[in-house]
Amino acid sequence: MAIPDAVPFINLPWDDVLFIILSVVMVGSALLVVTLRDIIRCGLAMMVCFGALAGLYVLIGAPLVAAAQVLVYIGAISVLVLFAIMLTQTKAAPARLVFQTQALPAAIAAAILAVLIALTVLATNWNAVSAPIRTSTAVLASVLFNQFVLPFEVVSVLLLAAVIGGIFLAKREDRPE
Amino acid sequence: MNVADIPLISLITFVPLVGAIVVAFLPRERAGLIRATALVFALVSFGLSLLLLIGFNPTNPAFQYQEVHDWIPVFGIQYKVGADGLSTILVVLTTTLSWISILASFRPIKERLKEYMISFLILEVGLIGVFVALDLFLFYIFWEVVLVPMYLIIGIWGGSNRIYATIKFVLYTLVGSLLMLVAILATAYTFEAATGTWVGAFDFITLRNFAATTGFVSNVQLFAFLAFFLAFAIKVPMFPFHTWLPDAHVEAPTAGSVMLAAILLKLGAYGFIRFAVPLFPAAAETFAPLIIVLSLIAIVYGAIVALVQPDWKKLIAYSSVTHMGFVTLGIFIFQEQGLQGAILQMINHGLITGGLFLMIGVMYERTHDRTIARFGGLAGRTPVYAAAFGFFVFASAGLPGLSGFVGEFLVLLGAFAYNPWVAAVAASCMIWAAAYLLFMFQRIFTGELSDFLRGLGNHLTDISPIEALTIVPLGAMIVVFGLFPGLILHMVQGTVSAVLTEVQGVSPIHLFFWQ
Amino acid sequence: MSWADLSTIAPFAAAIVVAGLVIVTDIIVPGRRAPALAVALGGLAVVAVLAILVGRTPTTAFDGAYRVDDLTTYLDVLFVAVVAVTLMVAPDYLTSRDLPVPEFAAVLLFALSGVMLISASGDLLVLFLGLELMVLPGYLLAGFAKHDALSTEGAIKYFLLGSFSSAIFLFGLALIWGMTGTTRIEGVSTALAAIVAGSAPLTPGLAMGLAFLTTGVAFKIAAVPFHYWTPDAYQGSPTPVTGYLSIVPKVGAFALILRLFVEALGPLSADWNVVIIVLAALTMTLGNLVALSQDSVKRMLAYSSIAHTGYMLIGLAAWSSSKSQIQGLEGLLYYGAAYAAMNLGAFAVVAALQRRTGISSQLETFAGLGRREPLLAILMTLFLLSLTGIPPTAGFFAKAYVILAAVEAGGPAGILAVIAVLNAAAAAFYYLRVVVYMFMREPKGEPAPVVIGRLMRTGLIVSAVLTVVLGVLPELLLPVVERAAKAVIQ
Amino acid sequence: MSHSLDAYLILAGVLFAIGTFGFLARRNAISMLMSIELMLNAVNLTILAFGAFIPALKVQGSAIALIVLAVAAAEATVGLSIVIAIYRNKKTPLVDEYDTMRD
Amino acid sequence: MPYDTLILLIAILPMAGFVFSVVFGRRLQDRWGMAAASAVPLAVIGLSWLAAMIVAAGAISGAAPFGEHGHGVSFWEWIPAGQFTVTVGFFVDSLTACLLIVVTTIGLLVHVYSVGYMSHDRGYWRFFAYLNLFMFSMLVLVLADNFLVIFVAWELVGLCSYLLVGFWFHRHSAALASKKAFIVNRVGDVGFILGIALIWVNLHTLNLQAVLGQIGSLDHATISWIALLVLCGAVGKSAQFPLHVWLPDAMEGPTPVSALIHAATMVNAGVYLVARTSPIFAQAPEIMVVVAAIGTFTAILAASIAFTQTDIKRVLAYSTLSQLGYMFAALGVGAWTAAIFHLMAHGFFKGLLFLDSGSVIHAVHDEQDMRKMGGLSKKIPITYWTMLIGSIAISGIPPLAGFFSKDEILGEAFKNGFLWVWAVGFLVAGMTAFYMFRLIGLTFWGASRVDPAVEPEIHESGRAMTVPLILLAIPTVLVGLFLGLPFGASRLQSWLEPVFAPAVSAAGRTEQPFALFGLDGVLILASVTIAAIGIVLAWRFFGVDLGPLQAKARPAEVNGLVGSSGATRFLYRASLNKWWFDDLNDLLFIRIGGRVANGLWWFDRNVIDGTVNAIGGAVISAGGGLRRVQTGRVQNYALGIAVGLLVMTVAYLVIVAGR
Repeated sequence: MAIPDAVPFINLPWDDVLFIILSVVMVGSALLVVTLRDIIRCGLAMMVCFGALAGLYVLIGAPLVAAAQVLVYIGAISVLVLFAIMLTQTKAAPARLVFQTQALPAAIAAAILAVLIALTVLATNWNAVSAPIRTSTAVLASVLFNQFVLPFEVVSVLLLAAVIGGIFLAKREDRPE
Repeated sequence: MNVADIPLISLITFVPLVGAIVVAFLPRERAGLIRATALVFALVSFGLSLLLLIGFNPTNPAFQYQEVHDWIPVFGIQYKVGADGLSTILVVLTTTLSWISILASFRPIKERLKEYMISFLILEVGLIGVFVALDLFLFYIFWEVVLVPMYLIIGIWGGSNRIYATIKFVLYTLVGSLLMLVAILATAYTFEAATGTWVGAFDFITLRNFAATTGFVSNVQLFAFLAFFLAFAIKVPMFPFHTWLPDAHVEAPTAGSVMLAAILLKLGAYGFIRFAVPLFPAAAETFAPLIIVLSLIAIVYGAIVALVQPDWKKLIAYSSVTHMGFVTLGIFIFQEQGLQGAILQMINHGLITGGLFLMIGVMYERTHDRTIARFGGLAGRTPVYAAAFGFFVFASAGLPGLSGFVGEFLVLLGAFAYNPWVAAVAASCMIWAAAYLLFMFQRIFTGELSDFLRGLGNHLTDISPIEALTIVPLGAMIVVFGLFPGLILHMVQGTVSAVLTEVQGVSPIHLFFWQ
Repeated sequence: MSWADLSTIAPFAAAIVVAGLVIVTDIIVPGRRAPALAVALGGLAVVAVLAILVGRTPTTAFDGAYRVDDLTTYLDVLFVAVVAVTLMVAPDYLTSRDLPVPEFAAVLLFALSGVMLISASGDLLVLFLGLELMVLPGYLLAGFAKHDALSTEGAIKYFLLGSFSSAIFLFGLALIWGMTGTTRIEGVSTALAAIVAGSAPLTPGLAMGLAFLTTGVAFKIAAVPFHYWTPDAYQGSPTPVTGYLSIVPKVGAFALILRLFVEALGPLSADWNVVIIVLAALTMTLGNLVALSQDSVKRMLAYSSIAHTGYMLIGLAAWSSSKSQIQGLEGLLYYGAAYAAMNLGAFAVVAALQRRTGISSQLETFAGLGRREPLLAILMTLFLLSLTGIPPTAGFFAKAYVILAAVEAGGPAGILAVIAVLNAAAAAFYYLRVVVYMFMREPKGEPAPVVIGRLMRTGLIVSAVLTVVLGVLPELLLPVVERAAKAVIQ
Repeated sequence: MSHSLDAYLILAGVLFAIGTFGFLARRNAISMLMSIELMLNAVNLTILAFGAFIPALKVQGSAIALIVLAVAAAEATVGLSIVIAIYRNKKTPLVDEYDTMRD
Repeated sequence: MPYDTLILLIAILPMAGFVFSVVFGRRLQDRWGMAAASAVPLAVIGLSWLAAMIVAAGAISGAAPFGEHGHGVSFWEWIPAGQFTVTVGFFVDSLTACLLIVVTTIGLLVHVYSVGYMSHDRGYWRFFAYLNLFMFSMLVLVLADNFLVIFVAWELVGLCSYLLVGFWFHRHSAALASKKAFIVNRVGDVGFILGIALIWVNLHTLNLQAVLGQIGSLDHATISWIALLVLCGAVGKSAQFPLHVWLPDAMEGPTPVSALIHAATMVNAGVYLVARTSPIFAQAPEIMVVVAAIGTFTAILAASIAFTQTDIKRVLAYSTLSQLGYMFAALGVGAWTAAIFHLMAHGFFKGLLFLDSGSVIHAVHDEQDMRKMGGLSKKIPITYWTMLIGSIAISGIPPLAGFFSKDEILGEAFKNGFLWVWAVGFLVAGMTAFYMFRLIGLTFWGASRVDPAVEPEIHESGRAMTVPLILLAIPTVLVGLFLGLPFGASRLQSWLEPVFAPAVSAAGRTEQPFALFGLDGVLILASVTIAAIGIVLAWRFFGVDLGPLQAKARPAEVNGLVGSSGATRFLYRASLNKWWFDDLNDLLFIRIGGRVANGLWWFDRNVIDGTVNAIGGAVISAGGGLRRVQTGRVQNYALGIAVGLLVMTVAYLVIVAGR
């Protein structure tokens, strides 16, 4: 059967609804990330947040990036983070204060920042088109390997360096403390 | 090879540097060798400077023995040195006092002799360089080079409170000189902007001609002059900027004080005559009244404060303020006799105050104390020393027949032509000088021998031959220049008229808050 | 990707290869530092040669993403030199704290490749990557003494704040892309030129982009008020690393500024110039003031490096006329070299003193050095005088150069010049304080004797010679600097 | 709404702000790290939004986003290794207790 | 030998002696004894005296090359400062000649006298060296033909005075006195030097003759200023009120010094200067009045103090002041010749008196208090008789020197209409006679009050000392008759006429003929009478023992007179305390001056230097404050950065909006 091109009752186009849902989820989970007491929950919330973000990417017409997002973040980084959490877990940690003493000023600053950004965005004419342009994977690939080949290579170097250094720092060689 | 081709001035300037390097490679424990080497190089430089003096042609007002080498062509910065009468005289003064000071350091300096001699020789390089540099950039470099060795000399071999004194000295001088650097650059740039070329932008002679013909725009003049003024006024030191001097003098080792009083203070006056006035005549005219007032204050104020100094060296330090007040006064009345008097006064103050500090050092060697109150009746115990000291005291008090008088009188004469009341105030220093100097002499030398001195017993010996050797040349020069000031006046005639032609008849810049 | 491209990026590639080789040598002959060092230093020589060869003719590769011009060459050679000296100074220090030299060298080389990328990038994304490639190893180096609490503390502070600023910077980049619709530097500048030329007012988005970018770079060059990380990171890091950190990432960030602000955002210079002037004034003043009251020489030098950032910024502040612009950039670049020589030297001396573990960098450590180690003391004095700006040293001429530019620019920049010299005078106090300790104070107790290895000695001598030569014969460097500056401003 | 760039940009802005807040407010090193990830993702969203709505940028957006993704990964690696290293020394993940060096 | 050489020799010889003594004196004295040390100094003074006499004779007789208006020799260009040049040169005319006679003669005699007087002092050689130096300076002063050279000598004699007064430097009082003398002189010199400057600025020359020749070309105000300023110098050197305070203290020096410098020669320099520049003063009548006023006031002031002093040398010192006052009065009323006449006469008899006092002091073993003397006339006859002659001379009893010179001054004053000058001078004449005979009485007559321990050892001084006394007594008696016999133009007048002609004509004076049986006679009678009264009063109070004349001292009457009324008591105290001038100076310059100086020093340390240090301190403490921003907490840093970011954004928004 044919899906109506607008959601019944509220009469909004589907992707708008999706957008709303996804953004609400994202923002919500993001807020959880920065507020939850138990840091493990924070990690999980972050996964949710990134998931929603991936959804938005799809919505915006960048499925490949969305896929990468899921792989890299939800797959790699979050797991990494969770491991780190395990490694650095102190018994007392959750009991301790979540927030810095300067939480309030921080909040104010963040709020002002958000408002500033919002206002500028609205005040600026980005001469944008009205509909998102879909990028086909093939085109992206060609761009990536022609116009962006150098960055692409460099990133690999970057990762290499990060890994080498990371290993050196993280590896525990038993020396008399 | 032709005599004229010998880079005489460079030799004079850098022979001490060679000496410093040589000394640096001498074994630390061979003290005698180190002393001898340092002295020899100082003497060589001295001898060369005498050649300069002989070879100098007073009738030719231009800079002689010029040497020019491109250094930083991009900005037209050159290694350019040369000497006119003023430079020559001051160079000779420097070389003379350098070897005298080194000789005078033989006995007092036992600690870190090597570093001491190195610093001293480098100091000499800087001082000579300042007097012969004809490129503003080069001038500035030598100017700053002077700072470091002096900093070390006071800071390492100085008295109990030496670190405070030396840091004060350096910071104070730096504030002025760095602003001067900005001024120098601004001047050069203004020239470049006007002529469209960097060539000669730092060359003093070119700039002077530029100033004489086109002239710098007034606000550049005002800024640059003020910056130069601050730098030089601190060095001289003029009235409100003088407080570093007593500290530095009191803490410095004898030879340090000698160089400080005899040469370093002259850098400021030299700067005024050579650079500040000719380059920015209008600004100079503008601020002349202010500077004259400051000089007068310095003359009277310094003398009065000197009256009540409890410390031997401090007293002489304040007397320097007075005497240098005469110099600045003589310069800024822009009048022939005044300027000649100022220059003469520079030389004389160098010889006389240098001598006084040497003498004080001689006694300090024996007593290790400079508190006037603890002295008394010295004349009975060390008659020769007393006589010699008295000689310098009266020279300093401007006794006619000795060199001090002519300079002061010429300045007075110029001042009188400028404004009788100025002269009157300045002349009052004849009384002041007599007062504080004789008061000091009376407290230290007359009366019964003080208990403190009696306590020293046989340590309190009269002046020794080697010490006398350091004093006699100065005394001789004081007498000679007193009877034949023409020796100097003829030398500097060219400089004087050159400077005055720059500045006379220039109308001051009109400031809304001034005049 | 063509062979031409490859030959163009040869120096950059070489740096990475050398890094790899170092690791390989370490795997082949484990636990010995000499081979790895030999490879590293030799490799650096190769890199330098390549850089010079490639740099003879300005070329671009990867259709403009990578661009080699005189600026690139100048900076590359400078960076290679600094890294080389660091490699000479570090080993004694590291081995005495049994930290592995090969890893150190490798990470350092990666960082080098990053900064080389910055100096050669013609594309904003490459620029960003170069930045990251420069700083990430930096974080690692800061925490290289991983068993030392201070080192790791400095590292994490550096890292957290660093990535925070990177995020900000990236956001700024994004906004600029949004505005101009391209990542290529020329593209950006032409687009902006069009916008500026157009009657329409600049959009707020652009302003915000500028703000974020400025904040980002201000952080990287440690300009006040974004400098907080500097003292802690510098103090915590192993001393040789501090020497490196105080120079390469800073000068690298300045290279970034040249590429990004001067080239890409050139059309907006009128806007960012004002901010730069304010930053410069704040930076040098605060840096000097706080340095006055430091007792740890390392930390003091950290603050002094902040102050020097301020002096270098003067070069960018002198923007009123095209002539003063060139002058300013030349000054900035010259300052970079001079600063590298003298600062590296100063830290090298500290490192030499701290060769044995457990020796603090407190002033007390320097007491009586003049007697114990005349050579070290004299060298230190030389470096400190140069940092103060006393002629005839590199520091003096560099300062004079930027001040000249400021004077030429006149106006607020002129005032900046005066502020600068007053600062310099104040700075003399804390630099000379060290001299006071070295020559005019006697040590408490019996200080440990100092041993200087051959490499270390070479490093010291090299920086000393450079410090003097750059002061006495600036003519050697001036043409190079001029060409480099001209490369940025046509 | 989903067809307007502004919406996405504002969303990104909000996310960025949240990240900032987390960075400023949290004490735990790892939470701060996560906050930074949030900020980076906000930037990514911005980039993609531009890519989607500004023709000139069209494909570039995705490409850049991918690369930024990788960079973020690298940063995370380094960050976590440093965190672990300092945890060994200080035995606490709370950053505000790393204040040995001050003034 | 040509005159030029002689003129040069007059001054150079003493200098040579000085240099010689400085170099060899000490060794000679240690090796060969006193005589050897003094031989050369004496010889050179003798020669220079000879030369001086020849030159003076030539100059007075107007022989070539001197002629009427004198002859100048110039040596070398001292200061060549552009337009300003000073050539050192000498100039000799009859005025110079007169001074030469006085200076060299008395100088020579004092030298001889010193051989005896100083024979027990270790500083013997030093003393002669100083004396030679003084002779040189003094001779240059009178010979110089250029104001600046005069000033040089002016200062040099000041130096010598300093050295000689402070000769016994281990005495605190001597050191203070010498310092005081020099500084007070400097006060006058400041005026002098400014005067010189003023002269040059207007005339562009400092040559004496040239200046005196061109002075008329200046406007009246300038001339007056010049005169006034030159007068300052004169007042300082000649110890006139208000700068008279140094002279009495200067008596701390050895007595020959007091005789030579502080009676016969140096203190006359002021008189000489004013006389020398008479053309200037002649054209500034107001200043002339000032001169006269200063002179008269000093004369009576000093005389009044001399009444009660008990130190024999101080009495003489104050009488010197008062006699110098006479001379200034003479200069003031335009009686220049008279001034010089009195200068010469006074030079001789005051020199004599001082040397006598020295002899007395020697006799009673360095006791200077007259209350511890008395009845010495028999024990030291030569001293006694010569001193008596001196006293008669100074009291103005005919026919001795003082009579003629003083009367000429008074007469001129009267005739030139300065009645007040005459009146005071007249009074002072009486006072002089009184205190001089008080001195004689206390010292030589009556019962001996000498310390019994010393009593038996009192004996006449050696020949070295007595011969000069006798030699000085002769001119004291004759010089008046020889020079000043008033019938017709006196000899001195004829000598000095050409010198003072310009001044006389400028002042518009006409010489009235001398009328013995007219005004002059009356005046002479009057002054002789008052002198006689003074002497008689002195006899009444302090006794007399002069052949037939005999009387006892009556101390009771003295006390009675003093105590008779409040006025007299006040006057007595005032005289005793020298009218409190020293106390006033002490208050002004030592107490208040010291306060001011210390205050300024405090200002220097705490305000000026305080500011400097305060700036430094402020900078450093600012750094100390700012470093607290560095809390060590990442989040604080981050917040700082965030805020910075916000500010930056707003700033950019503003900037961009501004475009």
